[in-house]
Amino acid sequence: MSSPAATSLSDGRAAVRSITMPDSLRKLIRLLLGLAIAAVIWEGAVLLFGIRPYYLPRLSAILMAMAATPRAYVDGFLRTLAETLIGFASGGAFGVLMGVVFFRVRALREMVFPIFVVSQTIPVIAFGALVVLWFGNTLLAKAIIAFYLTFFPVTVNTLLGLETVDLRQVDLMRSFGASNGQLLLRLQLPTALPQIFVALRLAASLSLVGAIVGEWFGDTTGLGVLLLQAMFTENVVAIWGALLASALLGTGFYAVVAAVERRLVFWNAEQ
Amino acid sequence: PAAELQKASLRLKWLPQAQFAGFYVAVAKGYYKAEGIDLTINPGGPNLLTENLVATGADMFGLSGGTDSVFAARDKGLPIVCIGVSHQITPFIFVTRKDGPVKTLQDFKGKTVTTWFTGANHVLNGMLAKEGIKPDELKIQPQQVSVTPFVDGNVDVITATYYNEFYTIQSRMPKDSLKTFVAEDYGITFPRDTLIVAEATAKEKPELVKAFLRASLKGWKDAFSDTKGAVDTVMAAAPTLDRAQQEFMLTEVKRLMTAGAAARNGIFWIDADAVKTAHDFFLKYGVISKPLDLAAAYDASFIQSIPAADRLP
Amino acid sequence: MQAARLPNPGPTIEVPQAHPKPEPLLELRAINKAFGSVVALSGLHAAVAPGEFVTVVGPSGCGKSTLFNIVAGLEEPDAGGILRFEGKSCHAADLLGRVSFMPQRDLLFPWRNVVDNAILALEVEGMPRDQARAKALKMLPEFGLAGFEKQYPNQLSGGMRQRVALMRTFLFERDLMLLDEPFGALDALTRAMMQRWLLDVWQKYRRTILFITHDVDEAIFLGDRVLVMTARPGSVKLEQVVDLPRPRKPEIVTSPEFVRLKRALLDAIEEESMKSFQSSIAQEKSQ
Amino acid sequence: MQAARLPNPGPTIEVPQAHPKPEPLLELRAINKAFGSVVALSGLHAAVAPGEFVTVVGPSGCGKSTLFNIVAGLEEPDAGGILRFEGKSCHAADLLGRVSFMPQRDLLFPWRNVVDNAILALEVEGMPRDQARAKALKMLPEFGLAGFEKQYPNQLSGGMRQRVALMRTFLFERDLMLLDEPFGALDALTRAMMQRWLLDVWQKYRRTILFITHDVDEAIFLGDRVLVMTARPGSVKLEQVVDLPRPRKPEIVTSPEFVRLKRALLDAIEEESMKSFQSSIAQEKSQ
Amino acid sequence: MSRAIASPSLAVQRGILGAVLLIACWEGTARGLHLPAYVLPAVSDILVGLWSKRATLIDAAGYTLLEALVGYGLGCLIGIGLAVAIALVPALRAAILPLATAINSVPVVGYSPLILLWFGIGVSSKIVMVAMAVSFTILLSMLSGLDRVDRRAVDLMKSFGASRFGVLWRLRLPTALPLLLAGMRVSTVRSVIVAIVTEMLGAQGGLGWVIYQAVLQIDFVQVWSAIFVASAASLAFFGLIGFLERKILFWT
Ligand SMILES: Nc1ncnc2c1ncn2[C@@H]1O[C@H](COP(=O)(O)OP(=O)(O)OP(=O)(O)O)[C@@H](O)[C@H]1O
Ligand SMILES: Nc1ncnc2c1ncn2[C@@H]1O[C@H](COP(=O)(O)OP(=O)(O)OP(=O)(O)O)[C@@H](O)[C@H]1O
Ligand SMILES: [Mg+2]
Ligand SMILES: [Mg+2]
Repeated sequence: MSSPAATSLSDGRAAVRSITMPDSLRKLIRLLLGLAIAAVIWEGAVLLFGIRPYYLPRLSAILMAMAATPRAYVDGFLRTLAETLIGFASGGAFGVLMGVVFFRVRALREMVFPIFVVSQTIPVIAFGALVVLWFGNTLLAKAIIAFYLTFFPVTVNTLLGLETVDLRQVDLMRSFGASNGQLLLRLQLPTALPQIFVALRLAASLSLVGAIVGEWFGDTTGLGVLLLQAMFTENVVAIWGALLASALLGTGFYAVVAAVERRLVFWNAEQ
Repeated sequence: PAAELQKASLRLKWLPQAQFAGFYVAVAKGYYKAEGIDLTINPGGPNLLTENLVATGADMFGLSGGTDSVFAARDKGLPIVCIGVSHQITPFIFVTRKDGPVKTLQDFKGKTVTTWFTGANHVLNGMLAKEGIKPDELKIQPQQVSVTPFVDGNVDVITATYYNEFYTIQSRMPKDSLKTFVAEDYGITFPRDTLIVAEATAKEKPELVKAFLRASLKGWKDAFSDTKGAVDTVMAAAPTLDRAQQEFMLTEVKRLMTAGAAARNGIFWIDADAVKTAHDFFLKYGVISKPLDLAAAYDASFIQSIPAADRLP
Repeated sequence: MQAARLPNPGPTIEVPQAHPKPEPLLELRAINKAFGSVVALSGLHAAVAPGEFVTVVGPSGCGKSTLFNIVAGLEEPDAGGILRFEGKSCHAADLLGRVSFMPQRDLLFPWRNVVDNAILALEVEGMPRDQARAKALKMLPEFGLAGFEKQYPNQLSGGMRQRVALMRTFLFERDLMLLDEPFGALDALTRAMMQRWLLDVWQKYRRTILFITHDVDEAIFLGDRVLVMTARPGSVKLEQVVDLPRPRKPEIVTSPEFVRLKRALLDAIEEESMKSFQSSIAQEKSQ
Repeated sequence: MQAARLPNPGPTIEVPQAHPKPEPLLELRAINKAFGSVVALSGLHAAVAPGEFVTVVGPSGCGKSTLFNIVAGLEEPDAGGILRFEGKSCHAADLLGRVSFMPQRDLLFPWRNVVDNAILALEVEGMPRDQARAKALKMLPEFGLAGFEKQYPNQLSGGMRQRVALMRTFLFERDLMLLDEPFGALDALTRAMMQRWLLDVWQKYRRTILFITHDVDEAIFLGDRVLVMTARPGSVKLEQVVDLPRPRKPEIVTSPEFVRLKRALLDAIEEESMKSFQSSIAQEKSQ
Repeated sequence: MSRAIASPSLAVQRGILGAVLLIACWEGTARGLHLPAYVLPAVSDILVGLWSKRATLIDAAGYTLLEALVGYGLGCLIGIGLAVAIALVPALRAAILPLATAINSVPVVGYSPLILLWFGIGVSSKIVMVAMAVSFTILLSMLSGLDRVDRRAVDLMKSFGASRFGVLWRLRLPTALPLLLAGMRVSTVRSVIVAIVTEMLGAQGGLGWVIYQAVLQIDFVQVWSAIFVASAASLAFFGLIGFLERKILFWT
């Protein structure tokens, strides 16, 4: 984008920020406060009701265990993050692409779309071993599972979004002599963007599921590995540690996608 | 020189833990490199089958389930060969409460017994068969990850490995309150944790296989002599593990790996008699559909080619 | 100004010689258009002279938008009709990109600000953005949009949105402009403002305009000539020349001359609208 | 019919004694309403006699809907104003369920067929469905909906949907009916049909009606009295009694008397609309 | 949408063509390259295997479907209940929604160890997992459905004297139905998958258990047979809800 639009965007942003900053600060404080209260309730309930640690350990015990081996959690977090991101990005891109292709080529859509639906009824975990067989013990293998879970909702929503394009707007563009490419870039994709982002938010969670499940097939690092290890050594504290770490990753990633959505789909936000 | 290193991977049967300490030590100390192998250790896990990954060439070496799974794989036509056996005696035991209703194997009748269907079930069936008990006379249930149902008294008999669940149970209830049933007491042995390679590897790269065994043996011997250091090495790969449990595990694993024929012939020894007994048992109970060529399935030539001194613990 | 042509009984009218100007910009002869079993247009004749402001009224569903779609090149008429543009016979599709078309509703893109919406057609033509923007910025004050260039459509009032849409149409500089009920969604008061403003702009740029409306007052107030269409299948029922002087003041709507024209048009419309109302009820009932 | 009350300069008008009827059904005095910093209504006075048909016009955003929301009980006016209904002073909330309110747009529920949409208010009142349906079925022919009772809204034309919404309002039998631009979404021709039909129905049932519109012709054609509102903050600028005889024919819109009334109203509106047009631009600009 | 309905037969023909082509490709690859079953079994082998093990597979599918259906029903109830509670008591929104989002952003599989620990390896743990996965989707779609209501329609109802509950029952619930049902349709497939995945982590029966066992026995034909059955079951479930959706939402 050239400068005028850029300035206009940043202007708008600055204005928005100056208005919402105290608001977002208040939100942050409320969030932290909420977390603190939840932590106190957790700690208190375990102590008060004498819940046995292998059912529910104390929060402080979990945090201490995490602090004891920080590298494991940091490495796991980063590794899982990488897999999630690759799967998410490729799944998102492929999903949008297939959405556009299906939108354009009706015959292909009718032939392939049902197969896409069926593919989504296959439990990943059942053919995870096949992924290892085909793609080895690599980061790629995990990313592919994340990809597999991600692309479908994006395809569906892209298609849905493209189909909500106002035919009168299409006619308007055509009356200007617009080509198919111009139609797609200037009208159809922007129109579909809000719908696409709804799917991307969902995909953010799903790609993390894919990465974690993917790590259950013989990987050495990752939050999924930590989770599995904790599960099979019956180390409940470590289970919760891995769970908290993936909650952090999941919520964070979701928040980032939602923030990007607010930035890009600014025209939809105000309703 | 690094350029001449042969890349290879070892697929474990389970997640990283002291059960596999020797391999990790050998990697850490460069024993594989010294033999010209650049070895990667790939963990296993639920829903992963070492036999399958080795047969398809995804991994060159594998530490597979046990004699039972080697038989099953051969029976299904998977081209794998066993080149060594880790646990010379059955690693599973059946645990009950001393003050509970189960005093003898006969008391299993009508009781709730949980076990894994990954091989331990065969051990249970074998023991029951020796006592003339039919499996449908008791309630056999799949065993979940946790020992909590047993500790809470919801289950009468639970399956445990010496090195893992037995430890967890003991951490929850005193050892002297437990009673165990051991397969060997009933005259059966199921050697487990077998090292396998694809048939093609065995045929085309016998030197590589031997080199792998030599390096692994060195690693294990080091692990046995310095258990603390070995556990350090394992925990570098899986830092969230519980150190006390891992040390216990390594001690137990050492016992299993150096028991029976291994005491005389060294680690990874293939005890042809034990294999044959197991084979006949599985054939009798329909676990495998037809008799197998045991010489083809268990190739002891590799381990035998290594000088006895290097093998003995 | 041309002489008033009074109600013509038949649906088909011979037009050419009535126009003193030698060459109509647009000429339609015996245009038919059917959608499956629905015949939208049947035997439609019309001609528009360069620089003329022609308004079109007619009952809902009579085919006004269909007519526009044909002239904009979006829809081909059925075989047999003749379509002439700038003196040359052509297919509808040849007109794509050659007339500037403003459909019913403003149809602004919510993700583009005022300037970027206005330059949409220029961008499609391939003009570099900066150049197009500079051009649009110069035009803003005339459209009452000065200072609003960075606003997004959701920050504009209905009247301003319409002006942005009109500006987009104006920036797409073609000899013929088609405006399909551009003020349909506005309230009567804003609408009156917009009408006066449109006349100002038109008088300045003198483009040829074809303008659909449902509002008879609007049709008379704006047009050099009003075309009244028949109920479906649509054709031209009446061509009414509006011989009111320009510039026209708002007060004109209560002048006797205006009221007389309105009476004549309302009678014609009333007749057609009764037809279409009845047939639409009959049709709905049969579904 | 009351005597014509001509333009009154101030925004606040003393109303009571002007009405010959002893007791207005609805009376508003010095009503103010602010939304944060936006003052929608300020010092509004108005009174409606039983059985009267009062139409309300005014520039967009002047507070007409706000006024209706207050009378419908949906919004409380700011402290200080007086609201009297059936002779008794009351809070706005007391009016919930006591006037029948038809908002802008038809707002039919798509999952209910014609009859079930019509009886919505009766159901809320607690009337058994069968009884309510029977009542509605009897009324259908009068609303031009005979035979359509089982249709769903998406199977109806715009005009029919409006009639269903009106029927829903009529079935909720309250002395005062509030109609907020009920014909706003219709095209001019269907709209003319609906106006005539509404007058027929009103003459039969003689409910008191308060009717918002943007269309001056409509306001005069329908009303006993037209209230012109000022630009925001809204108050009553002018009360124009319409002394045209009833029943009124469509031709009346071109009668000199009608044109005279229209002129007077348009002048008043013009003034206000200029104000609101300018202030809306200023306001938008300042955001 | 309307275009799709316009030529259903052609669409169906193309769909079938697509399926046939895929199966032909699969069969061709498996047979042509002589792939062993543990890499990719041929479709024909899978179908034969499926037929020969039909009794076991049907039992297992019944077991899994039971878990999926009960969990699905429970999840729907919880999701709808929470959404309705939020609609009736707006103050609850600030309490429930952030918590729900946080819990939902951890993959369901992440909870499986704890759920297995708390509820055992029987049917109940599967039901809880399915209910968890389903209830969030339903809560979110139901809530956005309830929020989508036209304010002017609410005002209309209020002007008739309707109570908060009256508005909810007569207006907001019907308004929310389309989004709710869309959420329910998407959840069908997830419910079956979650049941299967949880079964694979420890169970006493079901398709997931069959798959797990078959993997251990290196019986990949059976793995794929079970997957086929699972797909068919999810598709049927999906189709059923889709059918109900079209029946219920006659007005869209
Ligand atoms: N693409 C189409 N397919 C089928 N029928 C169509 C199509 N476009 C228009 N029609 C039909 O042709 C007739 C004329 O439609 P058109 O939109 O031209 O009417 P109009 O005069 O513009 O009406 P309005 O005043 O309501 O805008 C209508 O009956 C309409 O239903
Ligand atoms: N709930 C609200 N909160 C804030 N401002 C409001 C609210 N309701 C109305 N307003 C403001 O009050 C003013 C009057 O609005 P109202 O809807 O009554 O106008 P109106 O006369 O009905 O306009 P129109 O003719 O466009 O329907 C407007 O400026 C509007 O923005
Ligand atoms: Mg039209
Ligand atoms: Mg209003």
